[in-house]
Amino acid sequence: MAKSGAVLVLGGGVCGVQAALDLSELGYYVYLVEKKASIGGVMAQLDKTFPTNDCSL
Amino acid sequence: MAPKLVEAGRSPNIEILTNARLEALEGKPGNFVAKVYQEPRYIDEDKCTACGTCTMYCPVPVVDLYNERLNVTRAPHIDYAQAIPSCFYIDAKACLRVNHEVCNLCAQTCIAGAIDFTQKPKHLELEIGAVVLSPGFGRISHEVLERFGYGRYPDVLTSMEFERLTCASGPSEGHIIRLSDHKPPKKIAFLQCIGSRDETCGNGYCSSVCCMYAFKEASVAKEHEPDLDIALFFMDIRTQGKGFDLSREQATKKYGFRVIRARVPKVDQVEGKLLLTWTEEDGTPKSEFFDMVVLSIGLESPEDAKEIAEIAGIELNKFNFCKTSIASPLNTTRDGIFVAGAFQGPKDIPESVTQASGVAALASEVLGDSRGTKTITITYPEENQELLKLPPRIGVFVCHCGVNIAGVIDVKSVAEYAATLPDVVLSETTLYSCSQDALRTIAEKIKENQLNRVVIAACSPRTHEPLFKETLRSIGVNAAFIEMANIRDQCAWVHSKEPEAATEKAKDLVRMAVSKARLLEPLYETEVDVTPRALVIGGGVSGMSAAISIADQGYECILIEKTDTLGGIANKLSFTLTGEDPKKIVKELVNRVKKHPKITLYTNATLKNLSGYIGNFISTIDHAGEEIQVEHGVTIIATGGRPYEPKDYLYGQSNRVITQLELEEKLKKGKSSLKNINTVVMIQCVGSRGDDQNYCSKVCCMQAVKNALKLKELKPSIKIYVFYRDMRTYGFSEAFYREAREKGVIFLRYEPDRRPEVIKSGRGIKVKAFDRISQMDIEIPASLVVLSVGISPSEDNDKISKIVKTPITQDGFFLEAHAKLRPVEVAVDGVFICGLSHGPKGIDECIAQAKAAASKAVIPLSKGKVSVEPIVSRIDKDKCIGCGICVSLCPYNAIQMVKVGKRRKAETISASCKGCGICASHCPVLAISMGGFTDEQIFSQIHAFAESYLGTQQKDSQEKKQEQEGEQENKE
Amino acid sequence: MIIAERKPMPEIMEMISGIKKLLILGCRGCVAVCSAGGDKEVNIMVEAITLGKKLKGETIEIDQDVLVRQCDPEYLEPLKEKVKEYDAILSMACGVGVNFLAEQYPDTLVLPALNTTFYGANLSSGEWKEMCAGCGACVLHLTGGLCPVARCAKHLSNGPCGGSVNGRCEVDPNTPCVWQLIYDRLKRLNLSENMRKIMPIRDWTPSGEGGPRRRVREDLLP
Amino acid sequence: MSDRPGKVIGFCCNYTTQVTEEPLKEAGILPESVEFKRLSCTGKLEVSSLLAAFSRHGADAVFVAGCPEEECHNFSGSRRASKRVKYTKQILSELGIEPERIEMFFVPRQETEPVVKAAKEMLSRLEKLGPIIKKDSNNKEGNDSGKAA
Repeated sequence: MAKSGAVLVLGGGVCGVQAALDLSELGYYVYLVEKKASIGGVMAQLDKTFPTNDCSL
Repeated sequence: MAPKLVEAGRSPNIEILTNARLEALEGKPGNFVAKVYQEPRYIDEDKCTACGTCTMYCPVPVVDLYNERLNVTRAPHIDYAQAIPSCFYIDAKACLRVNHEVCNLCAQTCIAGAIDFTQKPKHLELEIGAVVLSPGFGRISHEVLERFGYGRYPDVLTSMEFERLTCASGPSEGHIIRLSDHKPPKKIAFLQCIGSRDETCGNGYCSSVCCMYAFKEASVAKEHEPDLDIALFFMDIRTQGKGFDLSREQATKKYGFRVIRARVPKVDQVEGKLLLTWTEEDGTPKSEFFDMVVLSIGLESPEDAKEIAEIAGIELNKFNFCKTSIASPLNTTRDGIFVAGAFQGPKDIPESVTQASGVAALASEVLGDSRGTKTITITYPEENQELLKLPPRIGVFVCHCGVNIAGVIDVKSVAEYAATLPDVVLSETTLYSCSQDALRTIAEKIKENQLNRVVIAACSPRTHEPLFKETLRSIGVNAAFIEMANIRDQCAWVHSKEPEAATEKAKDLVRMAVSKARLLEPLYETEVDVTPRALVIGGGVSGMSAAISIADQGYECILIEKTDTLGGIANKLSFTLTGEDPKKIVKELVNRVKKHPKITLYTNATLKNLSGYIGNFISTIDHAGEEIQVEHGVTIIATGGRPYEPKDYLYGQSNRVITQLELEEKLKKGKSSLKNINTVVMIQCVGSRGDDQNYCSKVCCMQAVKNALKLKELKPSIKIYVFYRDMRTYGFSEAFYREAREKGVIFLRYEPDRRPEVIKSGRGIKVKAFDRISQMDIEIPASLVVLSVGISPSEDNDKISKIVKTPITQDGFFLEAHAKLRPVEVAVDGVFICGLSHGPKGIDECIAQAKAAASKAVIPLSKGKVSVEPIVSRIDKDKCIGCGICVSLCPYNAIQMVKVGKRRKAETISASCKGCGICASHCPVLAISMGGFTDEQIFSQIHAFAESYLGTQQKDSQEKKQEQEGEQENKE
Repeated sequence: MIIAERKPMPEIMEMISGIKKLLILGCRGCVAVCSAGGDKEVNIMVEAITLGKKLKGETIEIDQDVLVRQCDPEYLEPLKEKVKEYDAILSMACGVGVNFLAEQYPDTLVLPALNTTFYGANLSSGEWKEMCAGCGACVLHLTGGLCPVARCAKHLSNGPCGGSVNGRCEVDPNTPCVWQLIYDRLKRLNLSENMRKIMPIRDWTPSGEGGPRRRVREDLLP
Repeated sequence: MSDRPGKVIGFCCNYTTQVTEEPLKEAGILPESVEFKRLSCTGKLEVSSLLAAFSRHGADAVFVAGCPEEECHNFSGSRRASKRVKYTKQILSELGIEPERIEMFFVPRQETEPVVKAAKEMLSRLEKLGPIIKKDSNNKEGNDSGKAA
């Protein structure tokens, strides 16, 4: 049986989004399953990031 | 992060299922079937324009969870303006229509007709080959926060609430105010380790991120209110990440933070004022009033961790995080299911991003063959040639960026002004131009108005330009027809106190952008074939892990190791904190490397030279004196590190002074090695944190705890003293630090200005130190002094940095492309870093990073082609005099000399060119121009800038004259 | 054990009015155990007197000391010279101690800080009960170990008086009638017969009615 | 002198509050005349220490703040303390001092507000009672009566 070329990523925070992007770039179809209504997770709630104080979003 | 979210939102190969949860997972690696339950949004994603009318009309207030309950929204809403999917949704729990079949107001007001109450929950069955678990982390329970007055005293906030308060688009529009009286606080205290390092709430681990974000939040607060008095209460300051210590020290100095070493047991309120009482290091009690207290809450395992574990069939560790091992940090206990991010253990953004790339490699290793079987390739429409023929028709979009820009700059007047500029046919404002709906609108306006040049007055092109280019391409407009005016970072943010002047400056910036836009020319991306082979430099744990991953993903890999043995620094380790055998980890990797048909191993081999560019590198390798040339598409640097060589503490002068690695070697022999050894003194930060090396080596605290526990195991009566600055046993290692203390290991803190001293005493040695608790000088006669030496960068880094032409930091480690979001990439495309070459870290982190590098490296290999950004230098061969200056100056080896007829001419290797423009600025005959940054474009911007001083009357004639001159020059 | 209790402060303040230099002397014997005159009570007394004097606007110099026992010459000996410096000693021992101090330090005024009450037992911390009257003619073998002399309000020798109601004493209903207790106990010990034995008329001479008592043992004398 | 309500000394158990009084005074919540003394447990309190607060340390009122009776860290410490406060009240009465000058407060653990309230309660009692040593004239009277007696 041929392996499926799709991957399920559970959780759409910065980690899940990055995994999804890399997997899609690597040639896989990704289902990004997020329990909330939008992806981005906690990082989307942050104002700035340490140590450069870059905008988090 | 917005660009990543948008990219994910736009990718045809990422299907985002929101309001969804995993219900079942059956099958085996390669062929799983996942059952996913998805609740309806009640708003059609394809129709919603994110206008917000529904929110306005809805009568049901709901707390705004995105803003940490600090304000309210309505049942239909969107979490934040840039949210992906950029579609509103209805909070089903609150909606009257959903629950009681009454109301329907929103549906009636939605012009787009997007609201659809007929939507039903979906049960999806997805056929997948692998699963990545990245559910993130949970929140510290209310009960724990209540101990610190949260919920009882309004001015006690969580760090997340504070984060929302400082955010310009947050509930207070970026004003830091007290919730009790809406007045700005004068004194703020940050309390660390809330719900972390706290056995009483079951969290006997360190959350690893709170120290950093506390400093960040404190810095942001000071930027908002320079007069704020901020005190931060720490047990240990754990800013062990790359470059973090330096940033913390600078921030502390710059903002005058008061850093207090104490754990405040609770927050108290007296007559409405928050009172903190703590015990100083010397035992004296101290009390102080604060106007606001921020609780630096830790990361807990996700609320649904147990449910996820059950469904996915994986095991959890004792803290309910995913169970993993040092050798396989990204593997769960079930094959084909991988874990990344905070669910694997508390961690910060760079490490989460690294692990994310790492799991992609692991999934790819499993699924190799089926790559590309389910993906969809985007095809762009043919470019509209008609647009090119038209004279410039410029559209200007001035972005509010919420209040980031509009809070300072009068965006409406900027847009009105832009409308008056030559060739501008459309000028508008947008709330968030980077949001998906705004991009859609912009695309429509371009079509409607036949725009062939677009100016986006918003934020930095560095982060957002690709988005807008993509939008243009998707509607058949050449991607080069965009110009951005950065009126946020370079205007609104820096001139926040002078709104009027800032508005004028924004107009200047827009005028400059418009003037350049008029001269924009189409640029075309080129594609280059990729040699499907990787070169990995360094045969330590990181290099081997990366090589194996690349090979397992189906690509050839050349691994070079400068010594005759594989394993690197890990060969020196005898134990791990968790009980795994490092020798076994190394041995397994070595076996796999040696057996793998796709890996070619060269030991005693060093990199002599590297030329070419992503997809087409040519390396010269010195293999035991013989030169070999290899072609490869990508390069991974895994040059490792080495133990710091101590210069102090009588090291080398007394055989009783050894390093932790030497102790480990000794302990291998078991109890017999401890004959006559009754007192061991360990000294931390030898050569680290500003001693000889200005960074934290990250692993030495764990190493000391590990060896102390081993000593206690072999000989329980042994006395151990550890002199430390901050015990940085982050993550789950905290539990072992606790265990060491419980077993009687004595930890004594020292400040760098009062280091312990090792002195000779008769035939023995003793350690003289100042005890901060008793405030007394103490002397400890020691049978053994063990120095926790840091990790030094490999001595090869400097050389390799020059060969590969990618920079190293002043500490001697390779500099990543972006500390947070591109942690394994470097300045040169196609080159990746991992392991100790990037910075000190533990074995598990090295392995995760190696996988990440392998993932990034395989992307171009698997695509077979790389497309090259068109912003590269172009050399006019007619003008070129073949002097070769450009070749010698190019930092990326991106220019080569070719023969054209009888003459030597310079030629750009587009794939290598980074568009820096150094060549262009040095070309004596102005033969080199930069795509998107031609001299005339830049000059036109400069002249446009000067207009505000020259007066508007003169401008047209000046400009025309200049243009003519430019043209003449070109003709010449 | 001898049980004693602190005199009310006004009485003490009255006694020491005019005293400029006072030695408060505690005893680590019985009065320490019954928390009337040990170290702790001496401390309290020092503070109470200081406060009382302060209130009156007077000053007093107070020294304090606690002896192992105030009823033994060997412990009093070392203070012999020192006590002359004081206008008075406030003894926190039982009456024996006060007497003995007075005899030992003929030139010093000795004042009692306590009222000495009875020979008793510790029922619990803070509760004492009279168990012996020191009558010098023990009949406890006949009464199951419970003393009718000390514990009967009327010192009756041959059973309860007519006022014993439901096992309670007529004089103080909170006190059990000791004769009821004796009866119950003898019955339990199968010695009820003892109740029938008529005790002879008591000779009160050994109880002190014949003047202050004194006991000498030749074999022990120096 | 006559304007000040008098000095209040508070004995607080370590578990009740570890607060130091400086910030409370700086913030104007408590006057200078309030002093806290910290104990490992109020059960450690001696009657003599309570009296000494009046006799030696110049207190015009004294309070003891201990854990709620059922929640005492040392089980019975605060209960013991309250009994000693009661005994001290008796001695004060015997000496002719208002027993309201000393009071036991059972306060929730680790909270400063109730302790501050206790201090304020004592201060307000002092408003009525005045200092423990009455004005000079009163002192003389006391002296005279002493002599007369």
